[in-house]
Parts: sequence; structure tokens; C-alpha cells
Amino acid sequence: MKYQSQKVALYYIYGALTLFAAQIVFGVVAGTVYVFPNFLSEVLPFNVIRMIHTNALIVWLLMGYFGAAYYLLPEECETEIHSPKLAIIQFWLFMAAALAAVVCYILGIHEGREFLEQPLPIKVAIVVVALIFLYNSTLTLLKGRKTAISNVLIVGLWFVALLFLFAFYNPANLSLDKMYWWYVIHLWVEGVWELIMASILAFLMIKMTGVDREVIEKWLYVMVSLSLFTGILGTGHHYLWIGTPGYWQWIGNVFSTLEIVPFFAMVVFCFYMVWKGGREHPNKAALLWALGCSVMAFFGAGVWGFMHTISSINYYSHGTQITAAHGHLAFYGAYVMLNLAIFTYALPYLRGRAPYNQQLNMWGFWITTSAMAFMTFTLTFAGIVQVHLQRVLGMAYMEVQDQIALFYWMRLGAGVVVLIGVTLIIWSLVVVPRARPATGAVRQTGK
Amino acid sequence: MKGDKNTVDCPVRDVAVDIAAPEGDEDTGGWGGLEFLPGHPLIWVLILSELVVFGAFLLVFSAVRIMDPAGFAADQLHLSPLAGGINTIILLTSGLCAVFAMRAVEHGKLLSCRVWLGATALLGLVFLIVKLLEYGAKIDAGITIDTSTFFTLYFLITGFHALHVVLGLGILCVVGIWPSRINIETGTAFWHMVDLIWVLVFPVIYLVR
Amino acid sequence: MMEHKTVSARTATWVWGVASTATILALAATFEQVPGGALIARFLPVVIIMAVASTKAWLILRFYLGLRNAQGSWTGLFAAFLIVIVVGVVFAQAAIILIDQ
Amino acid sequence: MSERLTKSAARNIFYGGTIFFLVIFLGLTLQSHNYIVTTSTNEDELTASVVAGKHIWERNACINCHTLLGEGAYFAPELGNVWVRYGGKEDPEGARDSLKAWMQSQPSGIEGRRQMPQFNLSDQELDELVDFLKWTSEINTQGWPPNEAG
Repeated sequence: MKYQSQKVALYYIYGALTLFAAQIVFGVVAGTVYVFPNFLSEVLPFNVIRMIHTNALIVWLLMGYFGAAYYLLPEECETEIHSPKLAIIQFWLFMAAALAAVVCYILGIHEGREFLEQPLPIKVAIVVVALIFLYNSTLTLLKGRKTAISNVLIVGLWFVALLFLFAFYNPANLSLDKMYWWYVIHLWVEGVWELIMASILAFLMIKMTGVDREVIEKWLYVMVSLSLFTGILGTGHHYLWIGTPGYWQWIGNVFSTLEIVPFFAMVVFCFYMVWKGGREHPNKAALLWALGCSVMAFFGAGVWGFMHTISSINYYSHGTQITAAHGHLAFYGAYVMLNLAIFTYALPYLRGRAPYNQQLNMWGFWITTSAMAFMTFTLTFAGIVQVHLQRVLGMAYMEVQDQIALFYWMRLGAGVVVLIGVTLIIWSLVVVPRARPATGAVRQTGK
Repeated sequence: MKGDKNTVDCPVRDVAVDIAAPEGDEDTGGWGGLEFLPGHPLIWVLILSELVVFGAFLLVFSAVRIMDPAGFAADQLHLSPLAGGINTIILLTSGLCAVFAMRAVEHGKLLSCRVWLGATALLGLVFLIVKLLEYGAKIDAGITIDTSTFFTLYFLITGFHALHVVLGLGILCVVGIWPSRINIETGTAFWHMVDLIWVLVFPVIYLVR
Repeated sequence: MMEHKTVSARTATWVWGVASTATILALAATFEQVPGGALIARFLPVVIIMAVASTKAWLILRFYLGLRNAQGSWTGLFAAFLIVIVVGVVFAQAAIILIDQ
Repeated sequence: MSERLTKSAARNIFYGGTIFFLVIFLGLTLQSHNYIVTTSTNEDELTASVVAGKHIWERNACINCHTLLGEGAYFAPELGNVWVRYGGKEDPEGARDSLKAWMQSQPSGIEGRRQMPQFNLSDQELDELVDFLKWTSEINTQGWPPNEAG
């Protein structure tokens, strides 16, 4: 750690990890309700559990991005953050808004658009948080060195904030409502979040492989170009059955099929850089997360997304457990693993823990990743059965659910294993154990 | 312009890299194989994406035609192959002008380069006018994007292509204002791509029956 | 880094002449078509049209886009792109004729 | 020829290309907006009651169990076509009564069955919610869902 103000990232990382834990716990609870439908049904209905599960995810990922930005901006811009104090205020405001949202949900105060359930005052607070961040980070960027990584990252975060403004527009016409709702959801996760992802991966590659910045930044431009050239019109795959014109099927088919290309480019990029760099970075765990992120994003977002993006397939699979399978692996692979990669990389420096013992963290990686993969397979099979019984044979929804109960048991099992893995990860990140002197002969030399 | 500071210091750094990294086989400049194509490497990312998109559209068009050859044939009679053919020749000619513009800048003749670029753009404009007349005729005949699968794809593919012509015109203007060799190379590469796509779109949609 | 040599004015004009003539020929081929005729009469024009189109495309790629200076792998990639499209279209036509039979 | 390598040019192409696709996207959305308002949905029947029903739907976060036009949680049945499934096309009054009775009788409390909470909606609110679901079922969704099961 070169710059004092990088320390503010610690707040965000711990905040993110707290909400991460909450997200997983509520996920396991939701999985339990699937197999014991009466569990908690009087106290905490499923809709509230799910709301907390998804909202906690989105908020902690965003918090992680802010943390990552505050960590890498000073190194990229070669200057301290404009105002660390403001960054801390921003954190507490964000954390307070997140916790207030959870309390509101439990009390039954929420709005009803999926993922955008936050009551209006909390939405406003989120905008204020974003404005503080943009002010702080943009001024940092302007006064320091301008690199492709910091530019792309900040452009990504600007658009995250701008697109969120569509959360305030809720037309009475349901089809319009849905069309603009995707402006937030799709253009976030399949558009500008990919900019954030590519830039953070590029930062990690520069730091960990020692490959020349020139090379990496050029790759970065190729990756983000591919992401947006395909991702923006790829929105078409959400405009199939919600009252939008039929031509979206063609646009969606062609462009969203190509959305797999940027994810493939990221895999090639990461592995090529590591191979080319050939440098042994002491933080193997962070490298594992970064490589794992590119691979799992490719499978979760790329392959699993492609599987049901063609309109003639989506006609049958839309809104089934196949969607759930894709959603779980895509978010985990692309964005959860990305955040864990940068946390794993940054924490030993922020806490001054060299040499750092990564055993626990890497165990967490393998356990969680395998369990997520298993969960995805389970839900995919559940979805295939569901599609056949419900969409082809026309069996009633609840009867079909009884048929696939076994898959929900397996999913719960996978969920419990994820919880164990995540516990290990969080533990290893919060404690940041030192390696014992005997085994810690390799001193951490990175900066 | 805000980015100007970057523009100034980038080449310096680039040169330094060229000297520092002479191992040179597969990525001297760090752009991978894209390095060896004319124009800025990133324009080739765009060009390749576009070719794949249009390629996919044309294949989809052909595949869907298998389902309903009679309907496609009937709808196709509403198209004017003559207008399409004229447009093909217009674009081919504008491509030729673009080559002349490139040659001019190579010999350092900026004025001549701009004149050829102007001719290129003018022909592009004529292409768009012919296109709009075609669309106008369709709409007058009550044909829209919703009329049938054939016309959905017709409007999507040719419309998307026409928008590329519009973008191409913009690019030609930009590189015409700053006519460095690399800029002209980049701009004309994009223009030739638009030309190339039309050469494939025209027969598949207008002629094959 | 490679110096890309632009084609000579003569070659460029030649390419333009060939491509334009090909366009006119392709147009003529369409007007000659008799719908519902013999098998070959329905198949051949499509092959000719696509052959002409891909030749034009190839000329543009090589001489206008400057691919003749590029490495073999690039040439191969673009050739593959053209082949896929031509084969796709011809295959579709074959399928239509076969289903029709 | 090191000018070829400038990253500022790369940035310009990235931004230029992105703006190009964004403009196309916005143009198509605008056209879709118009299509939705004039063609695929029934704006004339978007009555105060339907709008109120939509708010009730939102206030109670129905989307976090059900799907609506295939979007939402996958824990409970699709409701975009529930009006059709309940026979609303042939017998609107009967369908309305059945839907209301269903919601009033929740939760079922049956062991091993998924439980829908009791939202304590007034009779008027129930009517509004049903109006919203009826309106939703009349959106032209390109033929989705494949069958009544939703």
C-alpha cells in the first residue's frame, strides 16, 4: 500500500463482507423454504426473504466496486484520494441505507419492482451516495495520472449511477414499466458492470503478472469495446415477451449470442497474461480468484446465458428454474468472484500482513465454487424437467413443482456448502492470517 | 477537449515501449495479431464484430427462408433489385474514391485527399437517399417492419446497414478534419467494411429467390 | 510494424470495373429466372449470384481493405467468413428445392 | 508508425462505437414505446382501477414469489395469464370471484404446501388487483406463454 487514503477501502470491504454474509444466510433460508414450505411462513414470507437475498447481493457488489475504486484509484492516478473523509461519510450513508432497507423489508415497507424494492427515501439516499462517490473519484482522477484502467472504471461507475435514475421512472403501463426497468437491470449487469469487471481484472493483471501496462490496457479496450458493442443491443433478449415489438427477437438472438465473446476474451486475456508474465506473485489466492472469475463468468454469464437466449428456446424456458440457474452462476462467476479477487488482493496490503497464509482462502474458493457449480447443474436439470412438464405438456405449475422437489433438496445441500465455503472466505479475509515464519520464506514483495 | 493531454503523452510512451520490448514476434505493439491490419487495431474489433453480426443476420435470413419460401418470394417481389443494384454500384464507386483518398494522403497531398473523401461521402449520401426512397415506397404501400418476417428482417438488416453508412459518413468527416495517414487508413477501412457488407446483403435479400 | 501499401490507382480501378460489371451480370441473372422451372434452373442462379457476390467481397477485402498485405491467418479467417455465408445461403436454397420436390 | 498505437484513438473508437449502438438502442426503444402505447397494450382501458391494482401488486411485492410475463421470482405461478387460466375470457364474473376467493382464503396452512401470505386487501382492492391482472393478460406478448399453465 503506497497511499494512506487507500485505507478507506477497508470500510467498504468489511461492509461488503457483512452484507455478503447476510445475502448467503438469506439465500439458504430461501432454499429451506423451498423444501419446508411452512418454515417461517407466518413471520417472514418468502417474498421478503428473497428481496433481502437479491438486494443484499446488489448492494454488497456495489459496495465492493466502491471499495475497489478507492483502493486502485490512488495507485492508478498516483495521488491521494480527493477527500478520504467524504469517502468515509459516503460509506456510512450507504451502509445505513442498506440496513434501513433490510429493516423496512422485514417490516413490510417496500416497493414492488424486482431488485428496485427500496422505498423512495432510500433510493434518494443511494443517489446521494453515488453523487458523493462520483465527485470524490472524478476529482481524484482529474488531479492525477490518467490511465485507461481508471478511465474505464470511472466511466463504468458514472453509468451505473446514471442508469439507476430509471429506477425512479415507473410508468402505469406495465409493458413500458418493464421495458425501462431493464434499462437499469440489463444495462447494469450486461453492460457497464462489465466495464468495471474488465478494468479491475486489468488492474489485478498489471499488479500480479508484471506484464507491461501498455499491453494490458490495449486488451482492456478490446474487451470493453466487445462488451458494449454486443451488450447494448443484447438487451433485446429481454424484450421478447413483455409487449415489445417482434423484431426484438431477431436483434436479441444475434446480439446476445455474441455477448459470450467478451467473456471469452476475458478468459483468454487473464490466462494469456499470467502465462506471458510468468512472474510468481506471492498472493496466489488473489490470482486464483481472478482466473476463476474469468472462467466462471464465461460459463455462468456466457455459456449458461447463451443456452436459453435464442428466442425459440426462450419461449419455453423463460421464467423457469433455468433462468434461476443462469442468474446464480452468472452473478457468482462474474461479480462475486471479481469482488473477492480484489478483496483478497488488497486486504493483505491494507492490513500489512506479509507473508500471508492463503490456505483457508483457497479452500474457500474451491468449496464455494464447486458448490455453486453443483447448484447450477441442479437448477438446470430442475428447469429442464419444468419446461417439459409445464411448457410442453401443460401441467399446472404447482404440480410440476412437486415433481422437481428432489432438485430443491440438492439445491439446499449446495447452498449449505456455499455457506460453509463463504464462512471460510470471510474468516480468512477478516483475520488475514500470517504465514508461519518457517513456511513463510517467500516474502511478499509486491506493492 | 479534455482528452488532449493524453493524446500528447501517449505516443511518447508508445515509442518507449517499442524500444523496450523488441522481442516482437506476436505482439510488438501489444495489439496481438490486429497489429498487422491496416488502420487502428481497435477499428478491426469493430469491423470483426460487425461482420459477425451481419453474417449471423444473413444466415438467419436464409434459415428462416427455408420455413416459408413462398412467403419470402412473394414479399421479395415488392423489392426493387434495380435500386439495390444501383446502390451497389454507388457504394463500389465510393469505395474506389476512398482508395484514391488513401493514395493521396500517402503522397502527402492533403487537399486531394480531402476532395476524394468528399466524393466518397457524397456517394454515401446518394446511397442513403436511394435507400430512403425505397423505404418511402414501402411505407406508402403499407409495408412496415411488422408486416411479415421477411420485412422485419429486411428493415432490420438494411436499416442497420444504412445506419452504418451514417456512422461511416461521420467517421469520414472526422478523419477528413484530421487527415493523418493512420486516421485515413482507419476511416477508409470502416467505409470498405460497410461496402463489403452491402455487397453481401444485396444478393441475399434482393436477388436470391 | 508493417507498412501497408495501398493498391495502385490502376489496380483499384480494375477492381471497381470488375465488381461493377459483376453486379450488372448478377442483376441480369435474376431477371432471367423462371420460377418453378427445372431443378438446375432454380439452383444455378443462386450459385452464380453468390459466387459473384463473394468474388466482389473478396476483391474488396484484398484490394480495398488491404488484406493482401496481412498474414495468412487473417486471410484465412475472412475467407472462412465468406465461405460460411455462401455455403449457408446455397444450402438454404438446396433445402428449399428438396423440400419442394 | 508508432502513431498506430495511440490509446487515445482506441478510446475514441470505443466511445464512438458505443455511442453508435446506444443511439440505435434508444431509437428502437422509442419506436417500441410508441408500439406499446398504440399497438400491444390497451391504453384506453388503462383505467384508474388498473393503475391502483398495479400499485397494490407492487406494494405487496407479489413479484418476489410470482412471475409476471415470466419475470420475477420462480416460487409461485405465472400471473400474466392467470385471468385466462381462470376462464376470465368466457366467464369474467366467475373468474373474478374465484381469484378474489383464492386470495381471501390464504394462507392455506396446509403442511408441505407453499404458503401465500394473507395481505388483508379490502374488497375494492381485490377488484383493482384483478383488473390489473385482467389488463395484463390482454397485452400482446408475441404468443407467450406457450399454454395456459403459464
